[in-house]
Amino acid sequence: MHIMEGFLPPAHALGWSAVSACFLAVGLRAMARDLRLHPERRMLFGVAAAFAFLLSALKLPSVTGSCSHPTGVGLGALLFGPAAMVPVGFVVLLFQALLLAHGGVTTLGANVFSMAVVGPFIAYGVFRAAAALGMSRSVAVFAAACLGDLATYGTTSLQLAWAFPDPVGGMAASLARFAGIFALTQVPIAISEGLLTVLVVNAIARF
Amino acid sequence: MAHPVLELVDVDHVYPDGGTGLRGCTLALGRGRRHALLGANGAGKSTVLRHLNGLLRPGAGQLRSDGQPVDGSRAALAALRRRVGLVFQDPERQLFAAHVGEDVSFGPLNLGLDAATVAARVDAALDAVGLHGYAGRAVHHLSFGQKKRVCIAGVLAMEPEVLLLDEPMAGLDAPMQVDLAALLDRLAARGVTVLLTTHDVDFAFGWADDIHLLAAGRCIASAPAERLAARADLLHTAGHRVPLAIALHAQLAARGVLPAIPAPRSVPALLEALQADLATSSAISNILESTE
Amino acid sequence: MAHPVLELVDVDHVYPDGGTGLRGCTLALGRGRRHALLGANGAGKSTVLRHLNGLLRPGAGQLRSDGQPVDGSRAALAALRRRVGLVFQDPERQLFAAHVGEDVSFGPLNLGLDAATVAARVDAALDAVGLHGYAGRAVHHLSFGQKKRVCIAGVLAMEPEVLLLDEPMAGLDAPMQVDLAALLDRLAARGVTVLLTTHDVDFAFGWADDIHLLAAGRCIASAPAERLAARADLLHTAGHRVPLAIALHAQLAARGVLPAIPAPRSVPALLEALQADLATSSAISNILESTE
Amino acid sequence: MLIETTAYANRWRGVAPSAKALFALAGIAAAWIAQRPGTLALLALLLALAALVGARVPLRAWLAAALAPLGFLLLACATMPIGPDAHGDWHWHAAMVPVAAQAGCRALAVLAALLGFTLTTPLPDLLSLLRRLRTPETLLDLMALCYRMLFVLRRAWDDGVDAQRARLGYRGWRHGFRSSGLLAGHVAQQVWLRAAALQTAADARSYAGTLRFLPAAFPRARRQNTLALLAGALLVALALGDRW
Repeated sequence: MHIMEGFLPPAHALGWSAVSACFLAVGLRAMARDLRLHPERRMLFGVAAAFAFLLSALKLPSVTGSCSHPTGVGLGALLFGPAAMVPVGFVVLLFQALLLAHGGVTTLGANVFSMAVVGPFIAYGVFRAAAALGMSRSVAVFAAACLGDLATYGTTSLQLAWAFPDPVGGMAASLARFAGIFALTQVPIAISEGLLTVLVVNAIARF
Repeated sequence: MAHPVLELVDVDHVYPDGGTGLRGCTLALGRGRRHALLGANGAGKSTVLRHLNGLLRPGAGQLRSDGQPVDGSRAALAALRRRVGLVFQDPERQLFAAHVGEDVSFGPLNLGLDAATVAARVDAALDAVGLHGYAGRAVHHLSFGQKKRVCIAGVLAMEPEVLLLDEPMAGLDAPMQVDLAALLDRLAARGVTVLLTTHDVDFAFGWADDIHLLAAGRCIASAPAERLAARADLLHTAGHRVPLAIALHAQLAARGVLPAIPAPRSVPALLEALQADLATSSAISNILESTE
Repeated sequence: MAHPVLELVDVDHVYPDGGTGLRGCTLALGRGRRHALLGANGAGKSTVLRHLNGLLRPGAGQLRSDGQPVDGSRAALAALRRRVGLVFQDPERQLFAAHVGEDVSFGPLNLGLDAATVAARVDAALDAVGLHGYAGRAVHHLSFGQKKRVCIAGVLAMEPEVLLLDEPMAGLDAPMQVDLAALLDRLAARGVTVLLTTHDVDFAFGWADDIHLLAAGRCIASAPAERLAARADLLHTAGHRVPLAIALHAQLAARGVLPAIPAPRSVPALLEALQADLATSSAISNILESTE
Repeated sequence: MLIETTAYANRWRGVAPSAKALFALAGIAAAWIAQRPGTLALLALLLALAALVGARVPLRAWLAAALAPLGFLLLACATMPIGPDAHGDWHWHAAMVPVAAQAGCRALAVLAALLGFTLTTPLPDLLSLLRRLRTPETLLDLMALCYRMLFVLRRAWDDGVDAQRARLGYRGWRHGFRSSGLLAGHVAQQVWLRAAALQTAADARSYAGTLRFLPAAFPRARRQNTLALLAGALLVALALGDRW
């Protein structure tokens, strides 16, 4: 879930940008190391980024019958690993801001943190844990994509709550508010994203 | 008179990006006939196919099926697509299942048929395109020509009354083109209406019963092939020349080398006529010699 | 005798998945000539092109450039690719820059040229393919035919001595095919060796100086077009028939309708010969009438 | 992709991207400096007018591009004054209204600055600007490839959806879901094939490991940058007026 352009106060926008810049730098170093060993992956990451953007821009039928924008971060993290997903996710989010006006440049840092850092790492961690527990691939993939999505949305709610604390109840009240409202849209999206990721991973596994 | 099986009446279509697809296009498909849609790149050939299958809706004008207007309701479009199959040009863009059988079963399953019927239809469709026993093969191991045939099987398995094919001959080598033309002839013989697009004017006139000429989004002519063959003016407007067979035949008939009637439909047919003629005359001279 | 500019000598190639690409393929490209590589789908046409450009390495046998073996070292391959340009069939799989000018500049920049030279070459290459003023356009806004020309410009900007094109005519309509053939003729006239693959035997014999026939990974014949034109046996092995122009001309020459020499290269050329002949004879009869 | 189409067809298409970026950045800075909702709304209006009048961006395109973020804005701003108290009961908090108004107007102004840039500047122009600003090469290559390939993959996706619709693949959400999954799997597999094809095509053109392109030239960039800075300074001055 994207925080729109200009919605965060300047201090928060700059702060999240600094945090995400650090993760991006680490991700780029990891990617550059990887590219030295496998130069042919440069093209692969580029095409994969385009695919992730495409998935995020698609209107897919969701469980509630309405249309949703899946984030595709869970899928990307499972296919390419969470570290590579930071630069890829950064590019996807930048393109969404510039080409679709989803998110924004000043909120790019905050969105990168929730969608290209937290989401992929949670999804990857959940997948590894579920696999270690001996769950079937479909269950593990569903849990990973679904929880990765929910973690992203939880992070976004936290970011908003921190930026706009409730004058009475403080951050906790504000968090309950944002999380409560966005749960209406985000929970069905997380479920449909989980289902779709299972379908995609199963389809890829068959080739 | 029986209604055409499908008909575009005065259809306009403008793409969302502002490009004009069709302008007052009127075109009727007679049932059970072999139709070829000719035109330069960008003339609107694919746009016509997408209208006939209901993938695009006319901005103005009407699509009629057996004389009845087709409205844009989900049910009407589903009914239309059940009867009108469309095979796209690039197999890579329309085969999405991992295995041949799985891909061919996609359409029949969407029709809501039961598993046994679907299996029977998949087998029959694969047989028809000459891919018997390929159901379990992985799609990405097939050659281009085989993929193309899987695409056709995927549509045949829905048992359409009308089969639309976008540039079916593109990328096929000569023997494969001959095979495919034969398959389409068999379907037409069974009563399926076949429409294909091509920019090969020689092939179109050699194969089709009816020719439809498209230029800049307008259908400038629709007529039986033999009536259009010599209309250099119309063919030029559509970006084509007169079929070579017709031009050659005119020259040879003027010289008395070949009879003026019948006009051969294709250069190979003309060549055969010449060879048969030579064989006959040498046979006659042989007879004459032997009787002398 | 001068060495062929490029030569495959007894080359075998097996793909990693076990498919045989080439088996003892021997084929030589004479400098500055127009070559056509004919064969059925899967005969190994693309595999030959990829060997000539060094993208694939022979499993056995040799690639020779001006008579010298090309080894697999980075330097040798870089030098080879500098001289031998390859245009693939599908533009979507080879254009990776966003704007036309950027994409065309990719090759020259890789050659280490300075910005001014690159800019000049980009302009010249876009002029050559008829896309003057398109440098700032987005690639994804172009039509298929335009994308194809951008691909060719991207290779021309590297000023190769040898230009290889994989199925360049596929997907182009008739006027575009004529334009492209004219462009290739201009390049050949400037001394560039041009090799294209096709499965259109009529086009190949109408355009090329030399024909190379490929069947199941072997080069079964390499000769000037006029020497191969009537070799039905070899053409059949490669999955082709005798070019229609040759077969027709043989029939017409046998009847005395056309002189036995020169044989026209294509059916349109044959048609022109017939029309010219008719015009001459009617002109002569006009003169005779007027002098009577 | 409406923003992308507009970016190629407007009066500022030939203006140096650096000038447009400077003006947009000045707009963002001004929006961050300004305090009162009224001033912020004025900034938003000025920035929107610059795109609509200066660059002749069609109003329809501007509004369509702004639609999605405006939806978010409405939801988020409406959310702020409503919330639970310490006992978990939901109430209307009047105290949050000014906060919501300021955040909303500020977001509008920054959005207008961003749209002014994206609706007039094709993304590749921005990439060549970023290249001159020494952005890491890996990131630039990723962006360049992503931009080109997203149109290719989108085309493949749209064609695939058409092929599935032609075979009745989207009747009801169950069918639709299955079809989307199949297609996504197929396009995902294409990612590897297309990457390999691009690698081969690049190798054939003497690719040496870095994707280098000749950037477009903007001969009047200096003059345009100066003008953009002047206009931007006016916006910032307007915003500073708010603080005194």
